[in-house]
Amino acid sequence: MKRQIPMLILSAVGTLLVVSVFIPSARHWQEDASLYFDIIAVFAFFLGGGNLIRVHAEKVSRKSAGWIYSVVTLLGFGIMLVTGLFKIGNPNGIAGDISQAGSYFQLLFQYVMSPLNSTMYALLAFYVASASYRAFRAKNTEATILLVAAFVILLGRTALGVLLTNWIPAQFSVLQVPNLAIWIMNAPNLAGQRAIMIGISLGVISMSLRLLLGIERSYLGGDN
Amino acid sequence: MLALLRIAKSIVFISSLLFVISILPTHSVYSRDTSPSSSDLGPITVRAFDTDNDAGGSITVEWDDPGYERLSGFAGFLVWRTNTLTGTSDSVEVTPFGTRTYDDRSVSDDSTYSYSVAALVNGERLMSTPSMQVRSSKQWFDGRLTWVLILGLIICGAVIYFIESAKRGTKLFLRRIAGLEAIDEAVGRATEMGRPILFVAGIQDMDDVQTIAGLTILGSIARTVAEYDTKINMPVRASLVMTAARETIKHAYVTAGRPDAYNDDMVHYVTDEQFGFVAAVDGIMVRERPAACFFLGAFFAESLIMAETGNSIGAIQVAGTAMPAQLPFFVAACDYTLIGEELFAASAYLSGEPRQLGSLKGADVGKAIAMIVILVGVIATTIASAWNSESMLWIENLLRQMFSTG
Amino acid sequence: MGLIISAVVIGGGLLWMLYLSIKGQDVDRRIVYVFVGATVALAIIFRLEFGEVATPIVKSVFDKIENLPAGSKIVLSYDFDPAMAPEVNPMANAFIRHILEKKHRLYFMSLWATGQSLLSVSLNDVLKPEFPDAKYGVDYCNLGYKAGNEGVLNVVITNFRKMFPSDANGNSLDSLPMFKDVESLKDMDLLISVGGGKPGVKEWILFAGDPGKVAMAGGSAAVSAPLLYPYWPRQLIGLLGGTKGAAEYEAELIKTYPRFKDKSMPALRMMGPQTMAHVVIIAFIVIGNVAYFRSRKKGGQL
Amino acid sequence: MDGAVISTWLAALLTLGIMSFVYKDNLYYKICEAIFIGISAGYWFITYFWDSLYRIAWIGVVHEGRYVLLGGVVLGAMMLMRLFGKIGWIARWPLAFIVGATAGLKMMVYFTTNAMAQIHGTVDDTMVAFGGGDLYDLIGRLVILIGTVTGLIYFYFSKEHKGLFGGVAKVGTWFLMITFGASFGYTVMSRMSLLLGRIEFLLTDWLKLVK
Repeated sequence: MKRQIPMLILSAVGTLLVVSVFIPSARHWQEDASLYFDIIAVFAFFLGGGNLIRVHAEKVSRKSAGWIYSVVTLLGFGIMLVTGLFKIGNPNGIAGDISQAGSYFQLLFQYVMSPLNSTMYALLAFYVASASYRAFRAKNTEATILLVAAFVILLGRTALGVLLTNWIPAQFSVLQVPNLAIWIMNAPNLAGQRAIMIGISLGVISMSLRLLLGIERSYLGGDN
Repeated sequence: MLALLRIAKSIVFISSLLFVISILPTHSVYSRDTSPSSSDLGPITVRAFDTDNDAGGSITVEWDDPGYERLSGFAGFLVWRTNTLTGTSDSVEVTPFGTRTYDDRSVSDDSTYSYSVAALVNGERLMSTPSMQVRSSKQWFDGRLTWVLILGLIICGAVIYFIESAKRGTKLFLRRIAGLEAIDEAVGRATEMGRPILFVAGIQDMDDVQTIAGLTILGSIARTVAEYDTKINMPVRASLVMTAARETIKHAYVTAGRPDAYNDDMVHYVTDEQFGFVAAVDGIMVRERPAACFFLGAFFAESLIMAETGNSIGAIQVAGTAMPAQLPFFVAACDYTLIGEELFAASAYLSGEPRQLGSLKGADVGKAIAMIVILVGVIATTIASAWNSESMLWIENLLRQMFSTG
Repeated sequence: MGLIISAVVIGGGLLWMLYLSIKGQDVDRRIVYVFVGATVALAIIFRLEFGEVATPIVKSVFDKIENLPAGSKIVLSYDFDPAMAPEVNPMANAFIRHILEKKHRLYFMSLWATGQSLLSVSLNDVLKPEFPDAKYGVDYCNLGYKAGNEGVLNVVITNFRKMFPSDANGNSLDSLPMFKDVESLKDMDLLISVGGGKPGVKEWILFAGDPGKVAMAGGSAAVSAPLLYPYWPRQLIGLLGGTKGAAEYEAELIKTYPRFKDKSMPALRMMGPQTMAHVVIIAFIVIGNVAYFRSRKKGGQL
Repeated sequence: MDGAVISTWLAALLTLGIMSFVYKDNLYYKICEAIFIGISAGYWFITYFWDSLYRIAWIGVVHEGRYVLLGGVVLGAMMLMRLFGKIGWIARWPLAFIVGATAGLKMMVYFTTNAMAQIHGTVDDTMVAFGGGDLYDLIGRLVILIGTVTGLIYFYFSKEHKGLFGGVAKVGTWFLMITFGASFGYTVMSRMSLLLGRIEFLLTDWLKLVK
């Protein structure tokens, strides 16, 4: 019972939504399903947020290693909840938009979360550099092809590429690095992308069918 | 880019040619300079019909312009609607210049209507004769999707056929995938070293099918983990994924006969913020030093941040995603990468269950169809253009129609 | 002067790394990191700028906005977060300037919760000071953010009011003159999505541009631009890819409307340091391969 | 000190804290990480709360009478049953709903927009492969054709990659490698621009070294 009913729900919902694609008057089911998802996700957040609080509160109460950081996390979480729920400092009061300029919630977003966010993202520049240094080595045919393609594109995106190859006469302008880079993007790269995308969609179809037919159901748990 | 540009140019050229041809006669008869009076012009003919392939509540009105638009005092066409049941009439829209069609979406399926179109010239309404009575209705099937349905049924049919035949015991051959064989090795190494395993099922929620694919692979990995008694750490970005992952791991532990070893804290929610999540995962990696990292699901920019951090601590890394933009980073920084479709196939491979494997064979039929269509299409269009072959042109057009998605 | 200092520091460092590599030592990843940081910092301190010329894929977006009749309806969606902002925000600002300069009607919205905050920054820093005559509700309006990702598009492609009963400031859509003749996205003349993740340009094509048959243009982080190439030029009239695309658009804008010359054009300014960083990465790849072939010759294992 | 100065210092300190991680994990980074997790988790909860729970569910049901949304609320409430050990299994129902909806919806979207549109695109691009256009066009079209087909062969699972088939699949992997290399190279510039933004902030807004 604990597995049959969810299976039934899953198959029925999935099948109905597949069918709804073909029936004009049923298309709004898709919108409704999206809205349902949003609503369920908020409720689920009570579990996630609860988990966050519990994990960190336990660390604090046990004074386990790094408990002080857990205090910081809990404080940050609490401050956001209070300023956001009661819209503290919001010029338009409780009816105002949460991202209203000047509200504490928005200030915290702008001056604390934003810089953290951008910096974490910016670390990528370092990692791209170390990955280029370490991984792009002509070890075998595949790696060499990868390396050459990356190299041409990199050159093509800078003035260096232009400087290096603009001596090539106009009738062979295709071989100038910037043009070669564009060609790689639009011919072999496009072909590879297409193969990947077609493959993915067939993978999704067979995966979805396994789900709808109930062959694959490990994520629904067991009978206990 | 040049090739695409040329195709675009030729499309623009052909369509502008067609456009010129289509407006030629009116141009030669009525030009603005000669300014004929409205009485010289013939009547506007109006056609109204139920809008096709919709959910009802909409009627399309089309009319032709015998030349009013070229009159100097022309201000627009007025669409006039009469509800033939109640007898009430009202204007629905004044259409902008150059428009010959209007989609009236304010009708009821329970009434019948008749439409007239008036040319507004110098403040006068030059009314057409009304159209035939029409009633809007909903269609039960969107005719534009006929080919989608047929092709979909063929591919789904193939998947189901192979699932069924596998169930009956037909032996299926599947080639090996290197990344999958590495999974056991990675788990084994973590066990030997007494270090944990890190599993990240992407950063999307359960409404992404890649997340679900990641969880199905988690199911297999967790079973090995339970048997070896290795530690697993799974931070998640979305609460729903947390719930689903717990069910998955718990089920694996029960199947492995060690339900008591399971603990909810193996899966923990971090934050919904993409880079906040990454900051935490990076922290976990350098502090707990997992021996193996699995990145299986939908990834965005964080792919390389995580994979390079994992690489710096010397972990065996297996990644898999269907986000084409992130595949290069995983390929560069991880030991094994499941590319696109392989992510979805992985759980079927790992389960080894015949029915699951059958579904992969079904997807191969889809690939075969794709390849055949591409090759036939190219050959047909080439022959059609080179030798003017009617039959090849027919094939080309059929294929175009089949794969145009609206 | 700055050029010489940068050349000595960067060139010297690279030569040193090359020397280490030839001697067969592997360079620690931290040295690589310090190097990248130093290069970028030097390039910023001694500003370098390069001229940009619009490539066809960018030019077609510019021409589309340029040639639409005044008063055309254009949606500009902020589908990005602060992390992506340095790359794509310049595009959004360039679009705002161009669209309002051409007297089109501009409808702002966002599919990203974090996009709406950045949207209000744009409104306050670019739109209001530079176009004081633009009237809210007539020339532009802000619909704000709606949760639901591409589901939002699924709805507004048939009906705006169902998803957005009011704009971001709580005005009902019917009270805004520019919504008088707008029922859904299909009534728009051009849709522009600026973003780099999901939902982004791709979702706009699949759920709005294609089904609604509305012209669609995009601005995207460079990382996702190649994925969008297959949609050009059929499903996408043009695309700004990364800072380079943004810089090309800014250059085109300044060329056509010199009055923007003194405005901040961050993408153009950013291209110099980027080019430097690029060259350094290229050098890393070369050095890495030298190290690899050296070690192989010695019969070493990798 | 006014607000602008405080906020700039705050942002600069947080920026440096995160950057310190590339050197090694340290106390400063750990503090920034803890702040980041707490603040951002709160941020998203509040955003979901107002945008989904309040604006969609509450306004939708109570003020607009869209009772169909009650279904979502009921499913959401079932999710919370997880908190009560005994009837926790009810939480599988909303989970099943979501997985079913995802499978159904995504299957069709991927089928029409990825598979069908890409096949259509390939046929379109390679159309008249042997006629019209110059050599450059011809080569481009042929490469797209060969690359797409051999790439698909690589993904073909039910045949061993041996002999001629293996050779063709090998060509397919080469195309995939070009794709990966090209995407990687193409991306480098945008990654750099992100770092640029942060360093510029530090040098200009904070240290005021550059105008």
